[in-house]
Amino acid sequence: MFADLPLLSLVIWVPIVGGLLVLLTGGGRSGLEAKVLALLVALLTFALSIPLYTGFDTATYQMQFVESRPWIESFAINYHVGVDGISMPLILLTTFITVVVVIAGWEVISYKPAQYMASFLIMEGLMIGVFAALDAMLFYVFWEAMLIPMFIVIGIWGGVNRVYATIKFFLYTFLGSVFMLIALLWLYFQTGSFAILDFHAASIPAVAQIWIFLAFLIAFAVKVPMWPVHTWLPDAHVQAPTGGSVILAAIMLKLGAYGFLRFSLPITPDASHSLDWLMIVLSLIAVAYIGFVALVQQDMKKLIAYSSISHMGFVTLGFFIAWVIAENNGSYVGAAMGIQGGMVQMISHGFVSGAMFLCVGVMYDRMHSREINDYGGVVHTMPRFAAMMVFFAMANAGLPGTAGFVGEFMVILSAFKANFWIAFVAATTLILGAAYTLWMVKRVIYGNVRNPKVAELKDMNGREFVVLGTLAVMVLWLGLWPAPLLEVMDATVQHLVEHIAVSKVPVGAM
Amino acid sequence: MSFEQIVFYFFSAVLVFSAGAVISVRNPIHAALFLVLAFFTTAALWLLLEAEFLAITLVLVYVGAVMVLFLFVVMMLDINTARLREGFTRYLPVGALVAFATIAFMWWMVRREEFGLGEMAAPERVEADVSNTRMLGEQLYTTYVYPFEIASVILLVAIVAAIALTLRHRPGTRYQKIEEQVAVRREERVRMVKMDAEERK
Amino acid sequence: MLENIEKITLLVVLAPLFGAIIAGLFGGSIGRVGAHSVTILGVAVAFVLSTVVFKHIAIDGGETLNQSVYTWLVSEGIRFEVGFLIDELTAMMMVVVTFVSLMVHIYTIGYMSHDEENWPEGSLAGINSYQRFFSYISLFTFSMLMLVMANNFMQLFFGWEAVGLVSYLLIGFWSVRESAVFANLKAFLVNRVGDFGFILGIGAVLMHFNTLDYASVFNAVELQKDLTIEIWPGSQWNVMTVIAILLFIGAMGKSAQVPLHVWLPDSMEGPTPISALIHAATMVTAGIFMVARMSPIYELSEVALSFVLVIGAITALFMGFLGLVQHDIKRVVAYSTLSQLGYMTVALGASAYAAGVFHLMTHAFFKALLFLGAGSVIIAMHHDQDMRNMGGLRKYMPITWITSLVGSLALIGAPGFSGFFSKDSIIEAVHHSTIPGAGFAYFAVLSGVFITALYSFRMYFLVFHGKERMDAHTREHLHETPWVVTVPLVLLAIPSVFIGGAYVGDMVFGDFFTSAIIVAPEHNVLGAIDFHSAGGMILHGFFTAPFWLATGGVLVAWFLYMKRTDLPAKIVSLPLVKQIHAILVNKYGFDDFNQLVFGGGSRGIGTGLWKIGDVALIDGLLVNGTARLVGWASALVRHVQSGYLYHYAFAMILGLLALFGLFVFH
Amino acid sequence: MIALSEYLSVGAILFGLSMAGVFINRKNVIILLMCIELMLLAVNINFIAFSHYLGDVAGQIFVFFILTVAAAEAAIGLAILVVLFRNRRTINVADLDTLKG
Amino acid sequence: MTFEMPNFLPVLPEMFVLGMSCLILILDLFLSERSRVVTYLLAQSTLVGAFILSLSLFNGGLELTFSNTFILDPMASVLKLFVYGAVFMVFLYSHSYLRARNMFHGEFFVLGLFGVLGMMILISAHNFITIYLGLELLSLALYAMVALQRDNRVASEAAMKYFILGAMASAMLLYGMSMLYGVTGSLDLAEISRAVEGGQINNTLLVFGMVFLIVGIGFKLGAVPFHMWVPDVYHGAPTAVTLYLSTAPKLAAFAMLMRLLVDGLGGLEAQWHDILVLLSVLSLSIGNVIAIAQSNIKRMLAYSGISHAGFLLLGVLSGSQEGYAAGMFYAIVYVIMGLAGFGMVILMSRAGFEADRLEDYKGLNERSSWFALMMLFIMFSMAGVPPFIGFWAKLTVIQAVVSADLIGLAAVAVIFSVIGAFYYLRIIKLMYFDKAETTEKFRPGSDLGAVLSANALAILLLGAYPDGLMALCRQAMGL
Repeated sequence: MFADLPLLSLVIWVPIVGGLLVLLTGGGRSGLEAKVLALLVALLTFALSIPLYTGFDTATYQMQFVESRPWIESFAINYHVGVDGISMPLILLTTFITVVVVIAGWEVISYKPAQYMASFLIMEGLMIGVFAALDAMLFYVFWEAMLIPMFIVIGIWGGVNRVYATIKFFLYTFLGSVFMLIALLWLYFQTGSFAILDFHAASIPAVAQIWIFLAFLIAFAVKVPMWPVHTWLPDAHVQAPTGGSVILAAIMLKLGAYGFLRFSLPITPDASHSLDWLMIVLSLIAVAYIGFVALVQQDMKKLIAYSSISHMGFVTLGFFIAWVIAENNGSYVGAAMGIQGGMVQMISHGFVSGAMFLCVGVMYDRMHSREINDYGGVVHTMPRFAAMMVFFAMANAGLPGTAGFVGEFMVILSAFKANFWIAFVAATTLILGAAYTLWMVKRVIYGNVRNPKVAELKDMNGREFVVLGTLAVMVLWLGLWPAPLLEVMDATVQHLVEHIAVSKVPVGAM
Repeated sequence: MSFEQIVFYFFSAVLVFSAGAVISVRNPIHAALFLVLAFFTTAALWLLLEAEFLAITLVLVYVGAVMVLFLFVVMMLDINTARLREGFTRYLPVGALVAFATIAFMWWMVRREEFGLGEMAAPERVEADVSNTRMLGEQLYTTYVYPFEIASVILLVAIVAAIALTLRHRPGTRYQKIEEQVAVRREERVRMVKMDAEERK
Repeated sequence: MLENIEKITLLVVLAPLFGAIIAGLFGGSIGRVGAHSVTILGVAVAFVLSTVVFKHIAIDGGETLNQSVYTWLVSEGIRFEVGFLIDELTAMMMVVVTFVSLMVHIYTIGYMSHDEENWPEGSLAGINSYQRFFSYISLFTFSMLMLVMANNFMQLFFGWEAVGLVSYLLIGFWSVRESAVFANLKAFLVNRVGDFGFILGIGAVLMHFNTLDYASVFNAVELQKDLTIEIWPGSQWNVMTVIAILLFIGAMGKSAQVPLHVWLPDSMEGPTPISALIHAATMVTAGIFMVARMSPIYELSEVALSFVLVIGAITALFMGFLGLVQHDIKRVVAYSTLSQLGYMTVALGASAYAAGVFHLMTHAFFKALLFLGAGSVIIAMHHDQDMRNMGGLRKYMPITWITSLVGSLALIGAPGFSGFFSKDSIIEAVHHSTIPGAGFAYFAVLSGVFITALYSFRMYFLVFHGKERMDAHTREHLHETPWVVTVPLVLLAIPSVFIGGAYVGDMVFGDFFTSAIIVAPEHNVLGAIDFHSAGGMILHGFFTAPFWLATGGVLVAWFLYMKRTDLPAKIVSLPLVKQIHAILVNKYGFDDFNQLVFGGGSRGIGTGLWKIGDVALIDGLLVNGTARLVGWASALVRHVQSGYLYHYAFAMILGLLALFGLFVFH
Repeated sequence: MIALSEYLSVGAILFGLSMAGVFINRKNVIILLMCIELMLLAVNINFIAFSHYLGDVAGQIFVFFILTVAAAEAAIGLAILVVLFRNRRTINVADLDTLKG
Repeated sequence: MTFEMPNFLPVLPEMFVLGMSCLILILDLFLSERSRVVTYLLAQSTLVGAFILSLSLFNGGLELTFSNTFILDPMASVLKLFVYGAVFMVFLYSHSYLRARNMFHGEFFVLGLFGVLGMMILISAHNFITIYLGLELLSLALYAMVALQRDNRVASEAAMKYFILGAMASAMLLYGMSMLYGVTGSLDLAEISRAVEGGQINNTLLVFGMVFLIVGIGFKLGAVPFHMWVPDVYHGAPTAVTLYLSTAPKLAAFAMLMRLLVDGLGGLEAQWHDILVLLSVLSLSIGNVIAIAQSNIKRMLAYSGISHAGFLLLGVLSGSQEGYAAGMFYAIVYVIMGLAGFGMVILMSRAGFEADRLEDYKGLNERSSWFALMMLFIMFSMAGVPPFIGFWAKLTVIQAVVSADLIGLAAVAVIFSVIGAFYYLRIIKLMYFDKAETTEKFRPGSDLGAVLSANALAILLLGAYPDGLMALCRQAMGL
């Protein structure tokens, strides 16, 4: 039934067009029309994305649901989309989280709700576009265009210091990606095509690979974000409205990591190999350094933002561990586990961090404060909410049985295979992650009610319960039975490992 | 030194001197007059170069029209002799240095071998019956007819622009509008007023 | 033979989980009775079925069951599964866990019946706290069963963390108390330090065996035993040693071995039933169980065994001392738990796994009994836990008194009581052990006997005998606790007395654990002990040092706390003793040290990295610095655009000159 | 005989001087207009000299057009000057600094 | 001497524009103030007519006429078409602005049309003389237009500055032409090109002359360090004139650059390449950096225009047909964006209110979310963010630079475009994130609003399908 539809295109364009329609409604007096329409569009998109999963052939690493037609013939740029085991789960994550975000913003957003909803829908389409694009230029267009709605979202509906945060966000990421553009153009001249798969196949001299890798690195590292280009994230998160933080943490950060998988690793395997020490060191710094920094944050969102950086450190660690494994063991066995672990970590972090931000949002909507010190004893007034919050905190701390555990577990196992000390530093997250998350929980949820405003809090309403409950189910499901997710990506990751194991430096060349 | 050279160096010297004067005298009227001198000397140089038509044109058009216009504007605007501004002397050395460097460089460039007599010998004098004007005219109306037309448009634009910029309709000015006077009707000028007779006091 | 053993084992696990979910999610609608009925039913089912399984496996000699329930995930062909391995060790643990849990469930009905008083006015969290508590302890039962029944490291870790989670939730159950929420955070974090080692250990296992399945790993250990791993350049470590020590670090966290013991005393902030269940009988023994389960690995590394032995010995001895200076009744029991866990660990280190596990079992009963007895006292004392306010409770609460006495006797190892058998076998085993550290360990466990007796009976005398020191109001209301409290006491007292004698022959000296626990011939210390039956042991017991040491301890306690109650204060004020006492009161300074170095240190590092690294350097210097630089340049260069025509012209000429200079001159 | 370079030198000096006049002069704008005329004059000298020595009449043609344009330019320049003066009652170069930054 | 009848056909559009301009000039005399709209309509129909004529002449071939002083090649045709289009838009945008300021006279349109004629001549020039005359025709019209609002103090100051500097620049251009004439012996571009490539001529002298040419070109394009007039003139001129002067003449300037450096001095590419690198880097840096400090939007857009000139030069300096096509594409795109940008300023202004301070845009989203959105398109497009057309312009240019193996230069360019993004973002910040000083809704005239919307939407739609325009530019460069 779905076979004939251009599913991917629909998933990309339905939200964008829907977003424009929402914008055109103007939202009416209360914005209800805009919200209802936005919800319908988001649900439709989610529904459309489900056949991507059900119709997915897990046995092959080849791109599926491929659509290709010429777009800009002058430069051989095509509208070329498709998914494999790496991108498909991320697309589902995006469509799912967007529904959550739309619901989460339902009655919270009273200023220009139509623009708010439209921004998110358009952003959804663009992000899916990034995941689905198989043409480098198409990828880049989606990649950059995505900044616009996010810029707007943070800037309009953000906190007090939103302007600084959003401009910092924009310029940081913009600066990062322009270098990627140069690298893509260079590759275009080497291969005569903008097709990413052609880039994968191209053989590139070692020195050029290094430069390309670095260009990609700047783009993706900013987005992930990796230390030391991470400082936009806490600011952006803190200032963004809840929905913005959720999208930012749940999906936008994944784009950077996805970029490593789609570009850096397969296009420049030799450079990735020779610079893997750098990536590993940066990842470990993210895990440990940022873990410590998260510990002392007084602002809940900032804390979760730092924890996101720390968790994303696992993703990059998992991706770049392969060669150390190969050097120490003589084979790439174990590398796929690292990459898969990183992938799982991406998905799970999408749910968990999104849920954490939503939790903070629930409190913020009532108290208009994110300061940990303003809270304390929330459990006494919002017990149901507290249960949710503790659950997600545990997931954030990587408790087995929740989604947060799976990825970290796999990456640590894989890292051990590479080197004891890498695993050692990575595993400190068990302590640090628990420390900063639970210390916050202790100060916010537990204890006595000190602030009279806390005493007047009302527990979650039905909408909030649905949002968090859905996420809780996902977190639990992914923690208890991640096998389906792994199955989807297995063939692709295996192929990726085989691919990066082979040098792309032309024979006889430097 | 041949006569030609004497003439050349004399007029060149006067030209350079008057150019220097143009940029340095305080009174704009003096400057304009030095400019006139510069035009005259230039015309003389052009005559040496056998460009008779242009030399005459320069005198007629520039000295006769353009410079008069300049003087006219100077007079009309009643501009005081400018005071030397503060900073003029302060920055003068820098300015002079740059000016000197520029001139020196350009001079050095044009005094190269390529422009010497060895590379570019002076052409033979043309016969007296060859008309420079005719030669120019022939070219102007055949090969360069297109630029010629453009030049005319440029002049048109200059006229339009000058008028548009400076022509002012003074609101207080009164004109006699004959057609209105002719077309006037009685009702417009005469108003019949009905009044009760006033009692004589 | 049992037909449906697979389904039964699954049911054992799921029954408590079901109870927990019902009580947890629908606690509000089903009410208190509903909640405790459903959870008790669940645990009771689990207990009954566990005994069935136990009978099948341990008594009827059924096949060891190794079953997979479902595949958690597959990566690179490595299957991570959830599954059960049921052998004698597991079966025993299942019975112990479900039995103690059942007792605690019943006991809780009484203990928590007035829980609403513990919550502040208007706290919504207090409304269904009773139901929630039941949900938690059932959930704990589930988690603990998952832990002990695991057939692979992944699930072991799952259970390991899950019990930690429930422990966290229960320690902080009275979330209004700052000390409770501090204690639960501390417990979780210290446990995480252990887990840190544990997960690395799992990593090491996976690296060298490419599987996490117990059976496959244990089958392969022989082949891998000589492998080495380079931890830092130039130092080769035996893989088995690395794995064993890393895993043991996990055990140190969970089983509260020095220096990761600090959380356990604080965990007494939780309600007493969970102190009994989690922090005495079951969860804290998970580490012991784990090491016993991993005996094939530990046997291959003498280094690791020595390490285990020494850590255990230190814990056994030094934690006992701390019990001497505590005034909080639960804390005394807690330190005794620490000390007993040390004994078990010593047994593991001495390769007397069976003795360790045996002590685990007996300890589960009598320590649960002691805790519940203490809880009973606390109920009677209206939640006053200070022993200085007690005394003479014997006549008010006879059942509690008797059962507590039984528990204390079992604890100090009075011959004939179950604790005697287990503890004596450990002491004997250590005596026979020859690995490095065994001498110290022997000294430690022997001294420990005296200490144990001393603090146990100090507590006993202070609580049940002597002057009644409580205030008048409390005294008026003193009475025996209701049946739901006393019945579990009685039911626990029975095994506390008898279980040791009944099983010591089989479990310690017999071949009960042969399929579950592997002991290398050269480490077979239990085999070296020359008596093999309960009766023989009792007879022998009267002539050994431990007996006399214990008796001495009891007598000293009697003398100090019954006869000359003024003496303790005087002794403490003696010059040297005073300092020692101060050290003991400060718990050797572990807490202060951790607070200062780890707590303060990591906050300091965090603040430093944040303020200097992120805020000052990256943001201040690089990010905003660049922005400022651009802004500054902008403001500066802007002045070139001065508005003066001659400057503009000058700029053009300069540009021209520059082009001359750069391009015409070459 | 006078070498081409002599004429070119005169042109160069004249051009340089008048260029310098534009930025050295801080008096009134009308002198700037005169400097422009001088610059064009210098260019014209160049063209005519080249035309003469190359024996090519095109240079003179160009000069013809330059003269025309220069006249037009002068007209417009003066017109702007008049407008300026009417608006500000000054044509002092140093006073023209409303627009800057 | 025989006079060969030149082929008038390629010059038809020029003749038409000239004729119509003269007609309008005369007709305007007889029109009353109220029927002045006829002038406007005639001017617009002139552009439409010229458009149709040029389009019908656009056949991809190359034609020289009037003794090779005039050339009609695809580049000329395409550029002319866009010049008409741009000026058409300028007139559309300006008429209500002019009306509100009592400037709605024939002169504006006539001078505008003469300017168009100048641009056409410049674009089609194939001889130093025609280049110079075209340039002057354009410049004279522009000088006059800047001063056209006679009672405007700043406008007259701007006009004076523009005039002096412009005249100086054309004098320098002429000096360069004279030197090149002297060493090559011809004024015809093709012959100069032949002479240069013949290699007989001393390189130093050629470069000496060329430097002067580049000063002239740089001035017209507004490239640093010959840019000083740009901010003052853009700022001081009435917005309608700024709109005119910042858009279409850039196309002519691009053509001039191409004619002189590529058609004429193609043999000196190695030399002018280096000079253009310097100019473009300077333009990118100075333009973007100073723009940050501006508080006047016209001035800010002026500096942004300087940086855009730097980008345009990047395309040309890569020295390939692709690069020229990229430069041309960039110029056209810049014109489209500039029209929209200054158009927005016009749209926001009303009688007695110029809307040229940045603060005037505060809270525009609250006052009119539609036009805020349009301005957002424009700003992001100028910043080079996809999916807007400005991105593709930057992309093609950088692509050309990368293809010439000038990766470092590409890196510099993108870094400055990131710095530049800041001030565009600031406008968006003002519109969206700041509170409006007045709550009064912003409702511009529907016709003007429609024009601007169409212009801004074109920026978006061309961004979605840039291929047509790109292909056109490539076709114009013979690709």
